[in-house]
Amino acid sequence: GRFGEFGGKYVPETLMKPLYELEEALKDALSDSSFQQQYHQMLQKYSGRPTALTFADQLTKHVGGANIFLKREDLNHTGAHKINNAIGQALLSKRMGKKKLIAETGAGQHGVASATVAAKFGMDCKVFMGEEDIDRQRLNVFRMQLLGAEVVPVTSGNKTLKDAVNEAIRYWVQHCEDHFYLMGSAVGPHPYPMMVREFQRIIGDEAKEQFFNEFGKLPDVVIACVGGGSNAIGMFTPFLEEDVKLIGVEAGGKGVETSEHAATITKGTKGVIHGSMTYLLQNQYGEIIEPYSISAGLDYPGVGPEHAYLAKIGRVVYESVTDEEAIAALETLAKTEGILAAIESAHAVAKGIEVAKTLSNEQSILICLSGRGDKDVHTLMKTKGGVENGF
Amino acid sequence: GRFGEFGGKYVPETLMKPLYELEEALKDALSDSSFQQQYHQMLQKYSGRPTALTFADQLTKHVGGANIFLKREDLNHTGAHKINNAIGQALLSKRMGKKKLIAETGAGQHGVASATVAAKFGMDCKVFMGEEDIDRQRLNVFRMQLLGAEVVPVTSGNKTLKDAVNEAIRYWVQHCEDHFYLMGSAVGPHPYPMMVREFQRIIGDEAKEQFFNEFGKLPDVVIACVGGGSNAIGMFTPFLEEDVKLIGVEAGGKGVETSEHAATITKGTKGVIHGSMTYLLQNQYGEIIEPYSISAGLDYPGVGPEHAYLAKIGRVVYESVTDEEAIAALETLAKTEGILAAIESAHAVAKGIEVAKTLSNEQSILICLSGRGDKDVHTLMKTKGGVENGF
Amino acid sequence: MFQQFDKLFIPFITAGDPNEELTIDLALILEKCGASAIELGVPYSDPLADGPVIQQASIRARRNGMNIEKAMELAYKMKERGLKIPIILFTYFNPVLQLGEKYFFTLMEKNRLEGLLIPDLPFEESGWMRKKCDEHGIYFISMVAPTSYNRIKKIAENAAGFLYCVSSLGVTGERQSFDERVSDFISHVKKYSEVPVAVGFGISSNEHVKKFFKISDGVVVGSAIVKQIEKLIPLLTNANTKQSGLQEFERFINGLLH
Amino acid sequence: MFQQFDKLFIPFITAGDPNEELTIDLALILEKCGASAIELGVPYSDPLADGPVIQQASIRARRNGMNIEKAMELAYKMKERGLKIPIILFTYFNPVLQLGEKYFFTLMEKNRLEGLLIPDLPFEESGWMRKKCDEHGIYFISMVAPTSYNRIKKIAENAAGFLYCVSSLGVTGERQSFDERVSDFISHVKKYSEVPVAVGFGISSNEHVKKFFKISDGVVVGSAIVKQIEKLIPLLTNANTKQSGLQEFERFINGLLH
Repeated sequence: GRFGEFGGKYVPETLMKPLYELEEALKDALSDSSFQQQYHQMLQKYSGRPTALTFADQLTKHVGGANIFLKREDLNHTGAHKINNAIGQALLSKRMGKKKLIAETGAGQHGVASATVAAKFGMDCKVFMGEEDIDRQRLNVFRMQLLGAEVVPVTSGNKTLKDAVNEAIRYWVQHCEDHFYLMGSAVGPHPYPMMVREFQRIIGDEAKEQFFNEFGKLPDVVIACVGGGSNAIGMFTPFLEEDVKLIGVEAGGKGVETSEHAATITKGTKGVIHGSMTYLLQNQYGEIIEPYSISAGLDYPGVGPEHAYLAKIGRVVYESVTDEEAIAALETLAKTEGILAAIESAHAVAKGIEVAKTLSNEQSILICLSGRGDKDVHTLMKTKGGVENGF
Repeated sequence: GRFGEFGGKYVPETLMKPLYELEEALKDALSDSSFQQQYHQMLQKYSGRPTALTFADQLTKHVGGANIFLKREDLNHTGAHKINNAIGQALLSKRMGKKKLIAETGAGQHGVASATVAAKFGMDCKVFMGEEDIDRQRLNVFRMQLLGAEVVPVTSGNKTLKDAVNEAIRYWVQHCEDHFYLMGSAVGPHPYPMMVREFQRIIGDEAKEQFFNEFGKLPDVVIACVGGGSNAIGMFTPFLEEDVKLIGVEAGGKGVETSEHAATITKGTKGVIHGSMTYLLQNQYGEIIEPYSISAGLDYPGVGPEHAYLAKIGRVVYESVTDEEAIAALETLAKTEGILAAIESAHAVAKGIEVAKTLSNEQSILICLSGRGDKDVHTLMKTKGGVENGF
Repeated sequence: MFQQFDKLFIPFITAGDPNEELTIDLALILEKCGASAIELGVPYSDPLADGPVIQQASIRARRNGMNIEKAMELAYKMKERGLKIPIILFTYFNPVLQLGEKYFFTLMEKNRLEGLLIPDLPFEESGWMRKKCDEHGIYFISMVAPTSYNRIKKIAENAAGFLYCVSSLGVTGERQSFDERVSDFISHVKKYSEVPVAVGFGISSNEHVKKFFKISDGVVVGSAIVKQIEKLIPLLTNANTKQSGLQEFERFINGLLH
Repeated sequence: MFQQFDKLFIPFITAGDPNEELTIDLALILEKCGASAIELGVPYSDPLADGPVIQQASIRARRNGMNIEKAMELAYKMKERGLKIPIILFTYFNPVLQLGEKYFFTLMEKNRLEGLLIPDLPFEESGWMRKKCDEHGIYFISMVAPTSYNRIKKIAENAAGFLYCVSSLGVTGERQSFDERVSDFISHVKKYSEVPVAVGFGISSNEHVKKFFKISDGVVVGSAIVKQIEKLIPLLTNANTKQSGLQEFERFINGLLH
């Protein structure tokens, strides 16, 4: 349950058993071809995988430099990579005989994905969500309710994602015998980070194969955004052993030199959050600092422990992109490619544009477009001043 | 340019030449394998086709009766079948050397699809949209602007879709030499209804093949919603010659016995609208009556002329579903399948549920899920009283 | 019917704008000023060949309850009030269709209408209608546009009454100037036409009229006249000022022509 | 340290709730009432093993500027004020980690803390910490839960001070009643434990205390006491009523125990 010095199971004693059970069940499932088949069939026939690998020809032309390719996780059912993991975990939960799901959500994306699979598998679903986030994301709350999930308002702490996770864990401690905690990112105690990686590596597996089949080689650089880091770990995993440069992009918010960012690896220190040893944003007493990013999906004070490890050993380079740079990249991508990316994914695009300029047109960059930006149009409108301002 | 007594080119003399040119170019393109390859490659690598064929097992169980299958056009880039046609027409426009697109839009879906392909192909795009609709659909207006399109407010008539089409045609009449009119549905003068059918039949072609490959037979019933009717004609076309019952579902609004509906075939009479002979909602003097549906995409006073023909010869049965029935079906689908359908598509689902009950579990119904419902969440919230009402 | 004039002046007015009575008054003034025929527009819900000026007139007229049937009756009333020149009914196709062939031609004849112009019924779609018009002795006015090219011959050869030559791309409405190619286009059309060729769309000044009187057999003036009517509505619809409004209109038309 | 008592009563209070001074006053009363040790809680930003009552106390204490370092100094002040019973620092793992091993144990020793309880450091993660505690003569308190099953033996055999037996699933906080299986669970735990077994989580009434005094070696009472403190804040924080507040607290504790 460790990635070097990172990872582990820093949880109340009560949760040790469900975590061991989960580990066991996961191991068993992953090596069972009928489970694998079920999982892949759901991905294909329900979520629409494989997702496309799009050559961003217009963006490439606009930027000048390396050829830019996009792995189109935005084309998944519910609009992001989150569903890959939700399907995997829900299938596992069913296999373990647990018909009640618990999930946390920040902006609501993972909540919607969880509510979605709960509906499809005929399961109950409780989604813990900070009251602040409920206020900011009423549409997603309504979507979850429409899908039959119960959205539980979290009033503890800052009433945001971090507290929703705390509260979900608290609920799980009490109900671990018949509930399955469907965690949304590659964070939390072992085996969650590993499990989420295994259910997200389909992104990288597909992209690698698609790219190789078309060009007979691998891309030179692979880029993904990192909040908790599930899309990134899914994308990077199949490339770890290859001679490919990997870049994780954190949310630089208003700048990593300010106090308003979510650049956990870049600026954080080692510690324990949500049951896992990793990098996090904290003060000298180990109290967690609320992060900031315009992107709700990157706005997490910790990061998946495997990323902490990959950063430490230098296999993946983690850099940051500010709100402003991400929005500019989102606009460029929209105008050149007709693709409205999630603000999360736009962080990866921004870095991709930056890197492409430094490379030749014989080289290629693969960017994980983790989700679509429909959910962000409100935020963008506010940022840009809306229709009236002739935007 | 005729489907029996329907169709034709009822347009100002000025447009005859661009229509002939278009007809010519279309014929040429459709028989050119390099064009076909370009079109199919874009669908696959950009829009994510083939879209999934999902067995709605939970819905089937819930309803009892025939097996229900969903053709998942909601998984397309931009969230609906509209993009199939937009890609096709934009490629044709490029082939004709016209780098400026004109489009009309009601709720904004076709506008977004048009703006999207314009961005991807590096073309200019003007989207005509009624002022009323602009007010109701600010998010989509913003999306189009984000994609680089110009949204032209239409102040004539009732300031809705019908008037946007009028205004787009007026603009086209003046600029037909270097502009391409990218029509969003299987309506308008010849060759538009035929062209849109050819660019949408991918839906039916894929679904037919997917179903046959899996089950070695064809579905018993195929159902699609009908506004202008582009997703329906695309779905039906490959099944026309087969022994399959085809049902088109019109928007019954508050009931076809009231004056507030958009059930053009069910309640309309023969006449000319937007350059085509078809059924439409009109008064005794041939003045067009503004239709009503909760679904912005079905809220059109006419219908594609081929549907009028298929209704007349009895090959397709056209029925209607009310707002209330559609919303109920949307909720049922969300709760059983984890799929949030567009309200348009929910009309087809409602009819599918009704029909499934009358069939045995050896029979199958294929429903075209033309688009996703994210765009409708605001409308649903209003209808259901929102989060607060404990919905 | 039109060959007897030197140059044709065919004004367009919308039936019922600003009201029935005034439409007749205005038609009589147009005749007095030398109009060769009146193009009487049926207001429609979706006038997609028209620019904003005639769209607005349509809205005003429909608010007054005007429709195709009343518009046709209005032609009869004009004749009753003494109008001598031919009246051409200008209407979109759908209203005609809804009246039905038989009733429509009954109304045409009963109301003494001499011509019919349907802007959204191009040559290819109008075979049947041209034949019916022939049978009923009604001129079916055909249009040719700058984009008509190789269809010009066919259209021109089948023209009745006069051939309506669309000056330029676009919908009805005023234009500042015309493409230089318009002369070539008109002379090309005249080659094939056995009936007079009148130019319309955008003709809005004395200068325009003179230009087209030189190179064609006449002009159709729509939006410029309708816009003038719109401007005069306050005067025209007040009993005390109506006469001066009509005089003003007459001055405007004379200014346009001479 | 704990074997000398008949039955253990280990109360939990949050450092700095309602303020430092009162935390000491309350600790002294708890000792007077017969507490075997004080569990001194370090308020934390993310107390994920705690229910709402202790979460709220954490928030109050953090608002007063309390942190792990100050909490440890508070233990020293308690001893200075005459507290004799052992003090067990209750803290989440991350604050300990941030102080660093060396500095943390320096503070433990300097501030005369006898025990350490880290609710999110289960057996498998605590080897190193248990060893260090041993070296520094500090009792590392281990917990077992109803879900510990086959891990009970290992945990119990390695326990120091006392073994904290979690009464039931869930976070800290009062419970109305306990699952009947709790007795079996406790006797199972006692089989392996060489140190006293105290039961915690949800013990909130005299009835509960009596029940667990019968079947175990003692009780840990947290939320019930913290809730009482919360209730008494208005009295306690007013100089005029502070004494009656403390008396009220004493009555409450006595009522709980006898």
